[in-house]
Parts: sequence; structure tokens; C-alpha cells
Amino acid sequence: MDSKGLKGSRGIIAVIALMIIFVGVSTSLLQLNGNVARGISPEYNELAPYEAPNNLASWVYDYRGFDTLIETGVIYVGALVSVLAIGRGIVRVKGVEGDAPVAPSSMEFNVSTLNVILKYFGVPVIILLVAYALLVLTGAATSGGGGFQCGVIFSSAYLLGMIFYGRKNPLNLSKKFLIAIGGVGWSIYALLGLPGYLTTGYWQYNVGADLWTSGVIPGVDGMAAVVPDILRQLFGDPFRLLLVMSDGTYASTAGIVPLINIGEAFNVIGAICLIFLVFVYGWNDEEEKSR
Amino acid sequence: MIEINLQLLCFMAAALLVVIGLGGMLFLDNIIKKIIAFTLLSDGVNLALVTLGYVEGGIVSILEPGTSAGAFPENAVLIFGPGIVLTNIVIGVSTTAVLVAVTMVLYRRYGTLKASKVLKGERK
Amino acid sequence: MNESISNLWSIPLFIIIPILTAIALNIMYNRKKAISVTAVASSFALVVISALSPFGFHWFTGHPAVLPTGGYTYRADLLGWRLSLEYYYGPLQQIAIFLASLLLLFVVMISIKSLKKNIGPYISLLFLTFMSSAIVIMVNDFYHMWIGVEIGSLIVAGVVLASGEAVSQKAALKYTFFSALSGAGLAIALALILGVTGYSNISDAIKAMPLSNGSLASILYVAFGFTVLSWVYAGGLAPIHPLKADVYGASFPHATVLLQAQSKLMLVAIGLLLLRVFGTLPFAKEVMLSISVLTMMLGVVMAMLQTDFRWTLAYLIVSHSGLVTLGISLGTVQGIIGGLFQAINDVVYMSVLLLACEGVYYFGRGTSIKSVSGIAKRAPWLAIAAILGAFAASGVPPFNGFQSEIILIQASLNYGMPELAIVVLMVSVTTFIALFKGIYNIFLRPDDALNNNEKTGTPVPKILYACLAALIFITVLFGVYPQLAINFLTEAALKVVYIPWVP
Amino acid sequence: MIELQLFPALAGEVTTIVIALVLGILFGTRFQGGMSKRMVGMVFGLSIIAAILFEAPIFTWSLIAGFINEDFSISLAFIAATVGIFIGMLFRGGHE
Repeated sequence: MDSKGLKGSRGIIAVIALMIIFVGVSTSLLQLNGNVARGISPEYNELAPYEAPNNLASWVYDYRGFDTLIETGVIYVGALVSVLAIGRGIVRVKGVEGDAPVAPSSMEFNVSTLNVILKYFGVPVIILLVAYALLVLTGAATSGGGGFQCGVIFSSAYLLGMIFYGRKNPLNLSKKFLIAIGGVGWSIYALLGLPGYLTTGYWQYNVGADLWTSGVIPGVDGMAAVVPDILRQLFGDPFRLLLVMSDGTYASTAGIVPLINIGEAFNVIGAICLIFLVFVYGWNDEEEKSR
Repeated sequence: MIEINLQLLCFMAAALLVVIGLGGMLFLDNIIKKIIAFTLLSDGVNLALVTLGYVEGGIVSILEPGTSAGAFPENAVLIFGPGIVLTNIVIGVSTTAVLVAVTMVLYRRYGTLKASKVLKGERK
Repeated sequence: MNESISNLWSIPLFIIIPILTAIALNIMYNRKKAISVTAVASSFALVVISALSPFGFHWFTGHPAVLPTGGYTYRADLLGWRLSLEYYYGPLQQIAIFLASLLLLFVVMISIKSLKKNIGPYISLLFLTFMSSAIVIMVNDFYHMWIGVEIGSLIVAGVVLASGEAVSQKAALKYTFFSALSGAGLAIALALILGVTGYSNISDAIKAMPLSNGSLASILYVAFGFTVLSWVYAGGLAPIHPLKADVYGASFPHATVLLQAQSKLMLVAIGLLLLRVFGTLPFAKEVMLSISVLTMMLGVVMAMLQTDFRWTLAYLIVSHSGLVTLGISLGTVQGIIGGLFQAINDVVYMSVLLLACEGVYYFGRGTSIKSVSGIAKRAPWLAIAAILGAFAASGVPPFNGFQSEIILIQASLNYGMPELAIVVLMVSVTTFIALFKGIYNIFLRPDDALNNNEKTGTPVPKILYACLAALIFITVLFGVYPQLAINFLTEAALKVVYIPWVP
Repeated sequence: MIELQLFPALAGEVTTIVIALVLGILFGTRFQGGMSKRMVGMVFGLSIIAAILFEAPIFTWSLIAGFINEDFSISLAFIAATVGIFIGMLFRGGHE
């Protein structure tokens, strides 16, 4: 279907089909304009002063934290699958000949043509970018930041190093390290559900903030288990902040949210840097073994 | 008469992006162009989702020192839209990565980026 | 009923155990001994947990529901708006997850036995396939279902790509393109439903849906359209059936066992969602019915035309998906029971056929009816298993396929559409013909090359025979005592028809 | 606010700085190649400028967290991350 294929009756049908889809989508969105139902959203905002000041972080990592666990899995799987396509972990049935696999190939950035100033500033910029990534990570609960953003900034620093210096990247991450850090990140996230599961029975219950058994919010019916004080202090106290609002002061804590963010950041760093590294240099099992 | 406001404009732009992306994905032949069209489609969906959270005269859903915590629930934007957009971005990134990886491998095998030729398995 | 109101212990384990196993296997990469111990142990644990677990709800992150009158509650049986993500583990989920974990155990054992080194990433993808099917069948939330479908399709692409052959790379490319498209469509549907109701929990959204408001009905139609798109995609239904069939055909047959189980569970989950949310829309059931009929017809016709046994099976799986969706889209209790039962039976007997095909693959000459023949002489048990599987698939009495097809035929007669019953009969007859064309040529036709005494391939591992025996036992069991499964499914069907807001 | 400024009211104001330092050390060990003293000084100076631009996180009130007054505050987490990277590079030491 080149652009030639769009001429004639086929093209007319295509255009009509797209028009119908456009009309369907736009009319339904048009009717939503101004009548979007608020639904459950205000209830989440109601709880905001008791948790992280950044309510979106609480929503993403606490109220709907399990959705985000699977979402983190999406990026992990994305890295796993795209690297598998390039050559890591292609399997063969014993004794059966298949197609010849695509020969692993490796590209290299042409680093000799870069001018001296860029090369001189490369290392400081990479260091500052990594520091910025860590700042964004630590600001997860208080400002619009978080693990995913940290991972993306970090991997852009890594890509910058690859473009400026080629294989002599000052930020030297091996494939093994990246795979390990990705896996460790996702398992940190998954295992942070365990304290809540063991004490209250709910997976990923935020034991640090402990909104529902500590009596912060009155009128809850049915939660029997109580989070032990030691666990609440361990996960909650390091992240306690004093929220001075016009109608009162709240000693809120994000609980496990910042820790989850660290796991998410590790996972995203591992996944995206691995994608960059393998897309550029390819995957060669022999080469990996010799290291 | 429909009142023109920001939400409406954003919704219309989103619908347009979705249809452009859809058309590109279905009718362009170059695989890389198809992937670019997919990112347009995904951005259109993102725009629609973000606009879903729009509240007239609303504030960002981060508490600020000195504001009122009592008024926050009513004023803050609806939280589903921005939250789901994060997921959609991640899904878009992963899908794009997989598509690009497979395209790279197929390009090495067949030496062409034309979908019509690659899928038939013709050599250049 | 021993159903806990909330907070069921087993539900998180179905997701967390596969995730942790997958991470560990991916890091192990080529340490075969460690991989086999970990993988077999954890898949066995999944089988045991799914068999022992009681029924109930789990609210992840432990946030309660908001009562309409104010205040919060942890009781799932009260009307309230859920703050957290809700999973439900009921009879349907139990039988589906038990079968899926059993298949996972079989497939893991077979692939460890038959594959060469570097199997870590591949087996971790198999575990993630199980995870995504468990997510989709248990979840009661639009948002999470969307994530489950998306991660599921990426994993399928990975499983297909693992063989590294040109045909699987092409199949994966096409499949991933369409997954991008239908994922975006499902996201639009999610946005529209959230815009109309404001709830992402399916039960809450159904309760809050303003059905009387005429102007919003058109929004629901568009949302229905996009959800049907993703239904069609997830199950490989009619307009795009070659896409899914390519995926089935291009992966290893043992991997196809899991892929088809995942896709059947997605079909069931999204189909029940369509019925619960959009079942009251006029034309909704008709659209779904016509898609199923088209799928069945096109699937069997394409299956007859194939010369490669793997592709014959692939198209048959697609066409039998049509049987499942036929039952679901009838929308009656009997129809839904038939559809769900058909899904379960289908997974089992197709697994028998696929594993028999895997055995043929080990002889090293492919699975095309032109290149391989006379297998029955070298592996008689394999031939017997294939023939029994073919009988089950074409609905011959002592096997399970017969029981579910008879329910489907009765359901369509009771619905007042005898045409559908004829289509079902036609599908089973054509399945028989298509399968026996392949089985005769591959197993029974005398082999010319046998005289050359060539030794290619690898011996069929004993574990494959054990798995085949277990699966054939299940087909006969469900064929003789269909009540074993139907008792599990009736409750789910009743809920969908009469009280759609209960998961 | 003055009484809050001397000591951190709650631990959350300090934890971010500690996390930034620790993770900085972790990733600092991954850097290869040496750096001259002038370069270190320049990066440190740039990081202080950046820290002033980023400001302290909201709801932190103490000097330790970098809060000086409403209009002027520095993000000590950023400086801690930079320092952490330098320390990590020292650990790596002689390699390559």
C-alpha cells in the first residue's frame, strides 16, 4: 500500500472510514465537553493532606499502586522483548535446524568529528544530568517528579555519553548491570507490598502512612488488623513532612511511596538504558561470555 | 450553539491526532513512518485523557503551602486522566521499542523498510 | 458459600509469584539447573494455590470503599465506590487459573527439556503470559484490564520472537502494530467511560451509568466499538484472524498452548465485560454474534486450505474462538455457560493437539504435510494422542468437545436461531476433516524417506507423553462428567445475566 | 516559620538529601575516567547555581533542608547528589 494504493476506490473507502471514525470520536468527546463526571476523583483529593503533598504521586503509587506495578512491568517487558528480538535469549529446539538467525551487528557513533568544546563539556553535563535525575527522584512526593521521570532523565544522560564518546562512555554501564538493576527495581516494587500483606492482609497497604487503622480518618468499618508501631515508624517516619495549610497543620507522610519510586527508577534506568545499549551495539552471546 | 472553550479545543485536537495517526498506521508503507504515526495516535489519546481531568478554574493536584486543604478536593483537577496518561506513555514507549527492534532485525534480513515487501519476504 | 467478603490471601500471589520468578529467570539467563528448579517449583506452587484457594475479593493497597452516605467500608457486598483496585476470585476464575497454571507447569517442563541454552528470558516470558491471563480473568476494573491486555500483547510478541525465525519476526511485527492500534482504541473507550461515569471499577461504572440519558448513549456506542476492536484483537476474531493465526503458527507449538489459553481467557473476560456494560444497547449482541459467525466460517475454511499442521491448528484455534464468543454473545444463561465451558474444553483439547504437533516438530523435518510422514511408526503413542485430540476437537461423544457443543447448539435453538446451531455443527464437521487431512498425512501415510534411515531431530521427551496423558485424562473426565465444570460456571453466567454489577 | 527553621521539624526534610547522596554514590561508582581538580570545581559551582534555581522542595522549613526564606532557598538534594557522584568516583579510584 504505497501512496499510489490510496488512489481509486480503495482510497475513497479509506478516507470515508477515517471520516466516520473522526466523526464518532469527535462527537462523543464533544458531548463530554463540560459534562465530565467527577465520580470518585474528589474522594482521592479529600485524602491528600494525610499523604504526600503531591496527590498524583499518592494516586499512582498508593491508591492505584498495583496498577502501576503492572505498568512498570510493561516497560520491563518492553525492554526484555525488544532485546530478545535483537538476539538475547533466542532459543532453539535441540537437533532442529531453523532459519539462520540475523547476524549480530554493532554500530558506532562517529565521535571523531565532534568538536573539542562539546567533548570537554560532555562529562560535566552528564554528571549534572545524573544529579538532576536523582533530584527528580527525591522530589517524587512533593513535586511533579518520580521514578519514571528519573529513569528517563538518567537514560538520556547515558545516551548523551554514548553519542559524545562512543564506547568510551564515561557513564559505564555493562549489560549485566543494566539487566540486574532493572530486575532489582521491579522486585523492590513488588516486594514493598509484602509488609502490608503480612500485617493487614492487603497487598501494598501503605504501612507507613497507615490511614485506615491508625485512626487518622474516622468512620471506617471493617479493618481489623493493626499495623505494628515499629513498622509504621520504619516506613513512615523518614518521610514525615509538616504540611502548613491555611486551615490547619498536618504531619503527613508518604510512607512507602518514595521507596517505590526508587524501585521504579531502577527499573526504568535498567530497561531504557538497556534498550539504547543493545539497539546501538547489538547483542552477541560470544562477546558476553568472554567478559 | 456550542461554546468554544479550552477543553473543547483540546478534545478536537485529540480526535484529529487520533485519526491522523490511525490513517498513517494503516496507509503508509514505510515501517518507520508507521511507527511515527503510532506515536501521533498515542499522543492523541494522551491529550484526550489529560483533557478529561480539566476542571473550570481548577488547580494542579499538588498541595501548596498556605492554601486551604478543605477547598482542595473541589478545586483540584480530576485525578484519573493525568494518572492514566502516565500509563499510556509507558505503554507507548515499550510498544515503540518492540516495534523498532523487530524493524531493525527485519531490515537486516531483507534490506528494505517497505512493509509490503518485508511482509512478503522479498529481497530488495 | 465460603466466600470471604474482602481480603482474599491468594489473589496477590497469582500475580507476584510469576513476576518474581520471571525476574529471577531473566537474570539467571543460561544457568539451566537453577532455571529448571525455580521454574518448576514456582509453577507447581501456582497450581497448588489455585486449587486450594477459597473464593473472594481482594482490594489491592487496602483502601476501602466510600459509602454513598459518607464514611468508608471494607465490605465488598455493600454498595460503595471503590477507592482501590478490585480483583475477584470466583468459580470461573478458579477453574480457568487452575487450568492455566497446569498448562504453565507442563509447558515449562517441556521447554526446559527440549530447548537449548539461554532459555532464561523465554521461560520468564512464559510466566508473564500466565500472569497476564490471570490479571485479565480476575480483574474488575477497566483501567487495569487495559494494562493487562497491553502487557499481554507485548509478552505474546516476545514469545513469538523467541524462535528467531523470519516468519515469527514478521508475525510479531504485524501483531504488535495491531496491538498498538487496538490498545489506543481501548484507551479511548476507557476515556469515554471514565468521562461518562467517573469510575474505573466496572461494577461502580455500571451502577453510575446514566442509561436514561439519550445524548450519552452515542458515547456508549463509540466506547462499545472500540472495546469490540480490542476484543477482536485479543481473541483474533474475524476481520483480523490471519494475524492471530500467524502468531499461533509461528511460535513453538508448546508456547502456543499458553498463548491460546491466554487469548481464550481474554476473550472470555472482555466478552463478559461487553455483556455486562453494553449488553443493554440495541444491536450490541447482534454485532458480537455476527463477528463470531464470521470467525467460525473463515477460520475453518482457512484451516482446510493449510498444508502445514501448525497452521491448520492455528486457524482451528481461531475458528473455535468463534464458538466461545458465540455462546457469550447469545447473552442467555445457557449460552454463557456453553461459551465458558467451550473455552475451557477448547484450551484442553487444543493443548493435546499442539503438544502432539510439538512431538512431530522434534523429528526435525518441520510440520508441513509435504515434508513429514510416517510418524506413527516411529512414535505410535504420539499418533494415538493426536487422534484422540482430534476426536475431542470435532465433538465426538466420549470427549469434552461434545458436551460443550451440545450446550451451544441447545442454547442457539432456545434463542430462536437454528442457523447458529447449523454453523456449530458445520464447524465440528469441518474441524474433523481438516484435522484428519493433517493427521493422515503426517502420522499414517507410509514414509518414503524412512528407508534412508536418516536420523534427524531429537527424541521426543518422556515428559511430553506424561503431559499428553494428563490432558487426555482431563478431556475424558469433562466429557463423561461435564457437571464437574458446569457447576463452576453456572454462577458466573447467572451473575452476568441477572446482576451484571456483581463481578 | 522562624522557630521551624533551626531544626528540621520532621525527618522527611533530611531523608531526601540522604537518599540523593546514597544513590549518587551508587551511580558514581559507575563513572569511568579521571577528572581534573578544575573540572570538579566547575561542576560543583554549576551544581550550586542549579540548586539555587531548583529551590528547596515545598513543605520543608529548616536550614538543613535548604530553606532560607520564602524567596530564596537552595536544593540541597541536588548538591548532595553531585557530591555523592564525586565520592563514588573516588571509590572507583584507579580503574581505567
